[in-house]
Amino acid sequence: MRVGVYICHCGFNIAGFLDIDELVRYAESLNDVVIVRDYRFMCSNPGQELIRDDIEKLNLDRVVVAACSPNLHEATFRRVLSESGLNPFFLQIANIREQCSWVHSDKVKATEKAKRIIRSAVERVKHHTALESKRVNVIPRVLVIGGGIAGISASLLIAEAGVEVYLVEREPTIGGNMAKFDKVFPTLDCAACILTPKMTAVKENPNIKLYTNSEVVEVRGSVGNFKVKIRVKPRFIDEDACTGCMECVDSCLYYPTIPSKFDEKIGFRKPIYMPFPQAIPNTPIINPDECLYFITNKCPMYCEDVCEADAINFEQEERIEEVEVGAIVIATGYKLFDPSEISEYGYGRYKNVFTALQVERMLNSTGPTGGRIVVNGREPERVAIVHCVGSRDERYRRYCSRVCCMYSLKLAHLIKERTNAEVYNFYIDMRAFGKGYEEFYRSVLEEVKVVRGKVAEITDIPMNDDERREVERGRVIVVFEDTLLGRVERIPFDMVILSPAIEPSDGTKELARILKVSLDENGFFREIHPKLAPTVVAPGIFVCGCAQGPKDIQDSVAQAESAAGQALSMINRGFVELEPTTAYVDEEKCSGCGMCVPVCPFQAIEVVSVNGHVRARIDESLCMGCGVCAASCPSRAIRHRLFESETIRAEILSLL
Amino acid sequence: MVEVLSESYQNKFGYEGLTRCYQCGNCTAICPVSDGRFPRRLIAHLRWGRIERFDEVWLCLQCKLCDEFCPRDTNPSLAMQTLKRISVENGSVPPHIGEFLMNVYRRRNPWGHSRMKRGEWMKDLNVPTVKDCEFDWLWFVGCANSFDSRVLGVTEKIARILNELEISYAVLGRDEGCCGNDVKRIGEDGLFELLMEENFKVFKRYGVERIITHSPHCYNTFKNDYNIEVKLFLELLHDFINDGSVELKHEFKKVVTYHDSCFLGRYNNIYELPREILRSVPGLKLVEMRSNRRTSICCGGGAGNIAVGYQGKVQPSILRVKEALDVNADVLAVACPFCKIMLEEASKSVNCNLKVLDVVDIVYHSMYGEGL
Amino acid sequence: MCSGSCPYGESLDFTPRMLVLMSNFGEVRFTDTIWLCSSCYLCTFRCPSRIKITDEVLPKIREIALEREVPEELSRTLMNIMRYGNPFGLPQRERVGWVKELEFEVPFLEDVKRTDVLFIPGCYGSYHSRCREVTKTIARLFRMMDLDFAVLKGERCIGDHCRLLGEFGLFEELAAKNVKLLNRYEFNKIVTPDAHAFNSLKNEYPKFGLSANVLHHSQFFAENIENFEFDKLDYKVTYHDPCFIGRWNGDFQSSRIILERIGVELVEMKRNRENALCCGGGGGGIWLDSLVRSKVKERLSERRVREAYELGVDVIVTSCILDIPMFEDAIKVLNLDVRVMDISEIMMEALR
Amino acid sequence: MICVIVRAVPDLVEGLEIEERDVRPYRYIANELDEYAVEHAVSLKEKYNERVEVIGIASEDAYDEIDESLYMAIAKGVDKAYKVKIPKTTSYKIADALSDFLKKFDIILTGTLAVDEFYGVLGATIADKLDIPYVGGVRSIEIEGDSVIVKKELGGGAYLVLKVKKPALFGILSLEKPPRYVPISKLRSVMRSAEIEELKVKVEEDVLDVRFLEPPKPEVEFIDGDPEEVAEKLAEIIRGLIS
Repeated sequence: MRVGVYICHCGFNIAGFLDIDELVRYAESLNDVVIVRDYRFMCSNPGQELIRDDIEKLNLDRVVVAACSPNLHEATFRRVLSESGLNPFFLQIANIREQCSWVHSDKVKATEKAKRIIRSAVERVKHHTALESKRVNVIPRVLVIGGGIAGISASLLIAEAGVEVYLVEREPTIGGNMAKFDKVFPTLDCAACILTPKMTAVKENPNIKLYTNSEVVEVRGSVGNFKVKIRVKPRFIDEDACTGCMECVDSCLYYPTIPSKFDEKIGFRKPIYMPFPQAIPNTPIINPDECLYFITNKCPMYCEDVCEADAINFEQEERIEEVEVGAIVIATGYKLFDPSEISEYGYGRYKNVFTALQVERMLNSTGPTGGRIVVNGREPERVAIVHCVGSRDERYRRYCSRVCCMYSLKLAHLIKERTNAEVYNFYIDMRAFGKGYEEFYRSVLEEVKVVRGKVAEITDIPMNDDERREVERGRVIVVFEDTLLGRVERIPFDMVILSPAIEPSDGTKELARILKVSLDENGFFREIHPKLAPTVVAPGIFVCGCAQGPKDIQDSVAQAESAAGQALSMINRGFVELEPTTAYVDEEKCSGCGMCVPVCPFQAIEVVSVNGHVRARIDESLCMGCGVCAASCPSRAIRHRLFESETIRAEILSLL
Repeated sequence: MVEVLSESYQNKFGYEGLTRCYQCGNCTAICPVSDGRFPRRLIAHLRWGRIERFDEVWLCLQCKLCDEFCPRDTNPSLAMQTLKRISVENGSVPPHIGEFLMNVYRRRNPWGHSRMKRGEWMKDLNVPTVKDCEFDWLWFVGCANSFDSRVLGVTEKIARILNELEISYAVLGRDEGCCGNDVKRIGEDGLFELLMEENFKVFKRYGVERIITHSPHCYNTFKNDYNIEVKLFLELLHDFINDGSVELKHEFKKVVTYHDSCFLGRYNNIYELPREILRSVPGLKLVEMRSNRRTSICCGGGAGNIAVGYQGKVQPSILRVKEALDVNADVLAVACPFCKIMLEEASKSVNCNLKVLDVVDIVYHSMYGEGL
Repeated sequence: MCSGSCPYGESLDFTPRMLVLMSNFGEVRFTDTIWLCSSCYLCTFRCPSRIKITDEVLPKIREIALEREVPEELSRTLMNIMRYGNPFGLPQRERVGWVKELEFEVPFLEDVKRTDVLFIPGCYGSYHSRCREVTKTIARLFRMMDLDFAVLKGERCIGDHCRLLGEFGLFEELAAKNVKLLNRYEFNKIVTPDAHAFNSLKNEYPKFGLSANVLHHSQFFAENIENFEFDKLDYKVTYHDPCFIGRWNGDFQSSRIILERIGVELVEMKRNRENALCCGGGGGGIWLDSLVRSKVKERLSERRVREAYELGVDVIVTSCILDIPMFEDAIKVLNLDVRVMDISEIMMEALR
Repeated sequence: MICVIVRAVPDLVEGLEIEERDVRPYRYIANELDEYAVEHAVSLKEKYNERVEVIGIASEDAYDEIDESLYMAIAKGVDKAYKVKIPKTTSYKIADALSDFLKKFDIILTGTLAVDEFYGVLGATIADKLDIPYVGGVRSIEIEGDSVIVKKELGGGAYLVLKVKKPALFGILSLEKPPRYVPISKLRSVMRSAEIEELKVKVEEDVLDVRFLEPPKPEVEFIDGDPEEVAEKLAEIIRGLIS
């Protein structure tokens, strides 16, 4: 065998720490190694050229690249091999950056470790066999999960390219959280003016099949070929027949006493309701857990009487629809952290304390107060907005929720505009990072007071008579330290708005399980690489919007369209290449015990009868090469391409 | 006293830079006399609309150095002036500033000298007064140049130069008041207006249209607050040197460094004029100190501190003298009587051989070969 | 966050935040408001960055302060602890003086060598006349349970206050002595009514080689509540969460279980559980009364008693022995009509 | 009620013009110690909410110039200002003339002495006429019921603390903190709005002649020369003095 070893300096990342000359000398001494080269950036064009030349001139048949993680450039170097006429799988990457130069402090020992890593790669690569990539056709349809602004944007872009989209939304209407807003920063555009045309476009686009009040319950298959089950919950009103006249809602004899989820529980609705007037589909919904017909069966059913379109159908039942798609876009968005967990802020205990979304609903002209800010029945005179509630907090959510600074400033501006109240913003760091944000911040600074300091406590326990009077007026006292002045202050407020952290929507974990993708430490979908593939979660599964991490509308839309582009690019190509590093069954050894079937996370294995013998069979288009089956097989009948026992043994032995 | 203002607090203070401040602390770090409590922290107080008694505000010399370093054009010095104004309005003024203001109010000069004696310096000189001649220019002598023995020599030299150049000028003599520049910087706007009205009345009585002055303090306020035509004596000198009317014959073989007066430099952007004059003196070697031009530090005489001396722990004048010594200068040239007074004292107190001379002194020496 | 949370925040010259900054920069400045901290742990508990302000930052600065300027009352008390092993300056043999006041005999561990429950009343429980009543009540309850328990003659001050005051040397000395003594004998668990002693024994003494099951008496009684038959008491009570039991050791329930079992009407103060207000006695606060009085408008104990009184309760129940003198003093100062009882005392009352 | 007596005195900074039978100041100002008395009265007003009135006494020449000081007193917080024109006269006559007006006050303050009255008897004389106690050299005043507690300076840092029953008259010598500053804008607005009531009192003129007795000039001799010479001469002079 003729092995070439290529050691990358990676600028100073590797060469600044490891003794490259020593590594070169060592690699040259290894068996079968015919050439060792080092270069500043092996992944660059001249670096690749080195390998190409050597393969041609020195007739190499195996290549080891000692560089960064294979996640980054394995594909690059495989391409180099195949362009030079070598099977791309005759490559092994020795990771001497992430596993060596970056993580150690002793240069000599680290160099020693790098030597071992290179040696093991050389030994391993000799066992590599030639593999062929397989092509799988891509079904030219896309599933979009979540109908917020990200999901809508992605769906529209894909549909406009002529590709069919299934848009699945859990709520009775699309629009997501953005539909709750009144205005958006930094331009102070009306949110509805931006969103509702897009929602209508979704409804009207023939390429989009909209499933509201629905959930994805099962996903099988793999990239290019997913089989998806969607549970469509009954709405009890026929969407096609309904004209959206709202007569049924008006006629319902139930008083509007149920806290509306859409109105963040500050508004009330009936059991039959439309979340908001511009909802898409423009059809009310009946909640069977609240409707008298379902609970008592003793309802005069005025709604049915008044409906001239005969759209009301109490007999509707839940149904499961199955669709087949080539790609999936996750756009499940976010929910707010529940600030009642922070007991010192008294959310839920004091009538004066609201979340930012509640105030968004108050400010919205279609909201429960018709756009008026009301606390205890009157307009507030002094309002506090508390940033970072639960965000950047080791006790609750450690990450920065990114949008709170800006939306808090926006709320401050809107409240100032509507009520002329005195507004205080309490921040820890003001993060105005986007285009036009700093300018917005500056303009808001002219009208509100910003205080640097995290609010410690919101209380109604007065310290003196002045405070007692304020508390009796229905105010609460906010205690904080102005850290710029180094002084602890207590100020009474009529209204306190908490800007809670953004966290993944309910059901994110469940969806991750269904899609077999991983979540990051904060519960958001984990992208493959933050820079190289920020929208890709797994082959054929893309993520956008707040499902991937907190972000504002601009970024959500941009990412949604990027995810849509990824999906379209795949569909346009028509096929995907599958990694050939799959498992296969040695039918001689297989006893057909079926141990492997339940452990496969991709449902790729079934037990079939072959020539009268029961044998396991692996559908290699579904296999993702995780190796669980190979490990579980008691008779070692399942083997794994590129991870044969001999290969791994050679790798391990040479490490020792 | 604490005042919480709910509405339009910025208008009330008449200081618009307020909301622009993002509390970076550049101003505090750069301020040579700050003890860390101002200006940043006081701007935060202003932002809050909470005004209390801040004694540290009187440490501020209104030298405007912080303004040069402010990334947001907040003009911290203006904030300090605003706070001083509020303090003055509330009557909370430290004794030394109160004395300064009372002296200016009662006697029209910071030292409390008799007004009768304002013209005494010209007893033996042939200086025309407005009462007895026609004139083009009014020479506004200024308080320091009229009273303080440390700079009277400069006044006499200016008089001789003006006379010899046959410039049509006159002085007000006993009728001259105080220009009020530092009164304004202290924030005593009432007194400033009083002085301004009075000065205008006097100018009108004698038909004054144009003013020459040597003091940058007078120059600044006449130019920016009175809006009257005013020329710096050094400008005049510069013109005459350039057109050859003034001949610099005698060599001045010294290493000279020039200290920028705040009111010439940062307030009025005059950095090069005195330097050009100095360069035209034969034999003179001009060197620059570590902080010069925009970043020059104050002498410590501004904002009412000239009469009793700067009260802070850090004496900027001493810092300045040390800087001059660092560049091995023989002479520290100044263009402001206040700077001369402060720096001369500092130079004596650090006990060094550094001579503090006005630019006029040097030019005079070069013209006549005497007077040092 | 920390500074705003601090119940004495407004009276501090240097707020907790500034102390953290100082210890980061390594430049320490302080005034005598440094002694105001009563180690209620609110700042530490709420810290979004989980900085151990009460346990680490503050004591380290206090350690420096101890070398420079110590309030007179504090130096006297620390001297007493050093010389006599208790803050009162009373003789060591008096520590078990309360045993003689009982109508039955309590064995000494020094004599019996082994026991089931080792009862450590702590300095206040041993010397302070009002707290001694609690100690005796607990001993009687143990007796009713037919418990095999014993007390120590030779124990020294547990020293949690010394640690929080930055007197690390003294704390280490006390801890070493106590651990040495404890390790000489056999016992299954330690029960103490002193929340501060409890905290130190549980969280700090293991560093000095103690490995014992430490229980607070409220926890012990809550576990053994089935052994008692109570008559329903017609009291309206409120429960004060001691900082060291509640916030810092996470036990909000034990005393409430007992109270529920007794059947009194329990009303909660506005600041309860993790937000409870400190009695002001911790971190040496109990010895610094005149300093605290000179620095703050209203002491924490007064604030707390007033808060409880406004609920219209008959009894303020607490489970930390320090709270009793603190609250009773505050009640006298404010001239209120309300009783303060330890959880064991209310148990005893319900048993009669 | 508190009354402060403020006298107009020659401004010594501006100097005097000495004539044959008169001494003419260029300018008059309020007596400094009387201004201190105003300061004390205003702090008493702030502390105990007492009404404070001020009466300015000035000669014909100073009659206009006293206004400024009275307005300044009003700007500081005095409730009412009067002024009286007096001819050249002695303190005894002034006391005679004012005693009627001053009867209604229970605390009367004035400077212990004035630059034109170093023997400091005005206060004492008035007190005598009113038959009330007088304390001079006062540094601080506090009211306690119907008594007044004053600190009297004894010199050398020593104080005497006295408790005096009201009504009483106090001669002020010093202040505990420097006098407050009055913003000129406030002063000017007071000048526009407030009025000074002119008190018509008949005062007898009994000073006819003011003469300037020039003190004999001391003989001063400057010794020039280098240190040795100077020392020599100096030694000689000292020798002469001793022998």
